[in-house]
Amino acid sequence: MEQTQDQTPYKVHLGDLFDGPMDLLVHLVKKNEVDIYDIPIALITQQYVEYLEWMKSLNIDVAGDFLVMAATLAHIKSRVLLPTQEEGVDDEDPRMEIVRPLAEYLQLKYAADDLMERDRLDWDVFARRDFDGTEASSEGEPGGLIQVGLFELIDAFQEIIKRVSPAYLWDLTPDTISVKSRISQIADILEERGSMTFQELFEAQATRGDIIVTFLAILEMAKFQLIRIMQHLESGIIRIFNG
Amino acid sequence: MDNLEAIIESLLFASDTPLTIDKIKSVLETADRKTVREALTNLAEEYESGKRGFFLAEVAGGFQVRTRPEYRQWIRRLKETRPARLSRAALETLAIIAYKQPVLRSDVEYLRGVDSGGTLRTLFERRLIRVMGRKDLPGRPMIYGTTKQFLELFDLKDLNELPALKDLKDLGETWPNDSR
Amino acid sequence: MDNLEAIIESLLFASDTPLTIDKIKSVLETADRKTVREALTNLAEEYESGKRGFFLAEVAGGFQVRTRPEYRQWIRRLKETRPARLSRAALETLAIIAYKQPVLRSDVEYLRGVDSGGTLRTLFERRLIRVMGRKDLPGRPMIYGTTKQFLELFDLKDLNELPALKDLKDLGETWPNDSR
Repeated sequence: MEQTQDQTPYKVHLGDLFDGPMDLLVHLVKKNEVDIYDIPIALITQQYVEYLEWMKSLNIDVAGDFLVMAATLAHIKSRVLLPTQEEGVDDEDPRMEIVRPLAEYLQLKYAADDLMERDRLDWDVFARRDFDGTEASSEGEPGGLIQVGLFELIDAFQEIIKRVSPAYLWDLTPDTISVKSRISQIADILEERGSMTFQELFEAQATRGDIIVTFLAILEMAKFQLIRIMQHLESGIIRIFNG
Repeated sequence: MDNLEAIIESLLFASDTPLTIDKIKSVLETADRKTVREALTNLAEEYESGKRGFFLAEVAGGFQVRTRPEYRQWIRRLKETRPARLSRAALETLAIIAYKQPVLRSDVEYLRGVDSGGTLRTLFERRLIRVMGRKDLPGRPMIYGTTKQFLELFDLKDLNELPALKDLKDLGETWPNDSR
Repeated sequence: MDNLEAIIESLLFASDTPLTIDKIKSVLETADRKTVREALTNLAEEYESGKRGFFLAEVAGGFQVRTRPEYRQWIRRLKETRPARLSRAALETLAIIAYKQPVLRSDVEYLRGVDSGGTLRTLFERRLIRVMGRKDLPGRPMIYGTTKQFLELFDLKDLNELPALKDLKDLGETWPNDSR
């Protein structure tokens, strides 16, 4: 970043100053010392818009999220100021549209504070790192090993994909993964029981999608000769066996 | 200190993750859950009354020996390298997932009002959140929840131990902390 | 146990390597070598007389808390049941099998560009993969897939939970060959 600073003018994003429009709104409510359940909507809207204008004049990039909120505020303001046409039935304070999410957002900000106040591992309290210093550790383990997490698995896979030609890229839609999952489940059952009927296979298949997935799984397994499909001559019952 | 306690102490000491009672039981073979629990209670009391440098924390469904929080400054000096801090955005996103789980990315973004892909990725990489499943909606979006590491990080026995959400009306003039 | 001893104990406990007296002295700033040495002697005696699960070893010019040798069998048992640790090669192979299953060894090797017999065996021994069948080709090559243990290791309910590549893209991961 430092090297490129000469060529490109330094640009601040409003998102760097405030996490988002909600965050800016909290800031304004706090600054004005008003009750969030009784927000002076005209004042807050005005300040909010002024804030965005001021930022723009400083060449600070204002993301779309902030503009959407400005529009929402303006809309609420107009509903508060203009007397409603149809009197009666469900005359909720239009400000609730923003108060409710704002209250929930605030509540979670407090929750985040509560978390930070706990004795955090590796910050306030420390645990033993590894097995060094135990008598048994002399046996050791082969070098170059890493602890494995799901994301490491995915990263490893992505590394591979980067190395192979685009022609070999396959589309991994969730559907193909469901089929793979179903294959694995069926393999589990067959491993345990040796065989099962076609009927059993489709039992408890809640949706049409599930049935299709199961069917595709069976086709795939048959293609790979993981299963044998047999039909009883007299009863007509189809049964699949562990290949 | 009796022999069983000493053995359990050595196990706690040798482990880099919290040990469950069942785990200890399975390693020791002979002991039952009650005996293990009693030994753990005794150890915890001993560490407490002896004012030792460490204490027995009950976290993420297991037990782990940890250094006392009041000595944090010395250990930080020893370790020098500071652990990666969670940004305010990451922390708030994590709080949303912790309290609202199982939760979709769109729910998180609705609450925060901003795109949260990058933050989720960070939390993922630090193994504080995980995929709990997929929602039966177009695009089969992932459902997020917190991990054991989350419980370990924040010294929580389980999710029930999360502090209750505050009633905003009771808070009066106090405001949440902000880095700004 | 006085406060200085407790602090030194917490330092010994949190350190990955043996601590020299000078190191401890420098962290504590105020203490002199003699005071530190006395505290260490007291700790060593306490661990000995208290028959704790650990003792204070003087190694490599420094001090380190270690588990007692007589408990080695228990610690070994604990270690044996530890979650699997995988090499980069094993991880890559496992990733290919997870996403491409059912898959042949030749496909794995085509993608990785190297012989994968060794890593397949390792994964097999760890029960992370299994043979799902044999393909009707010369030599009847084995077809591989992942196991229940694989799901457990990665904390997945089923293979549906394996993040699809598009999910990663959504989280802001750059994707090769992405023309858009």
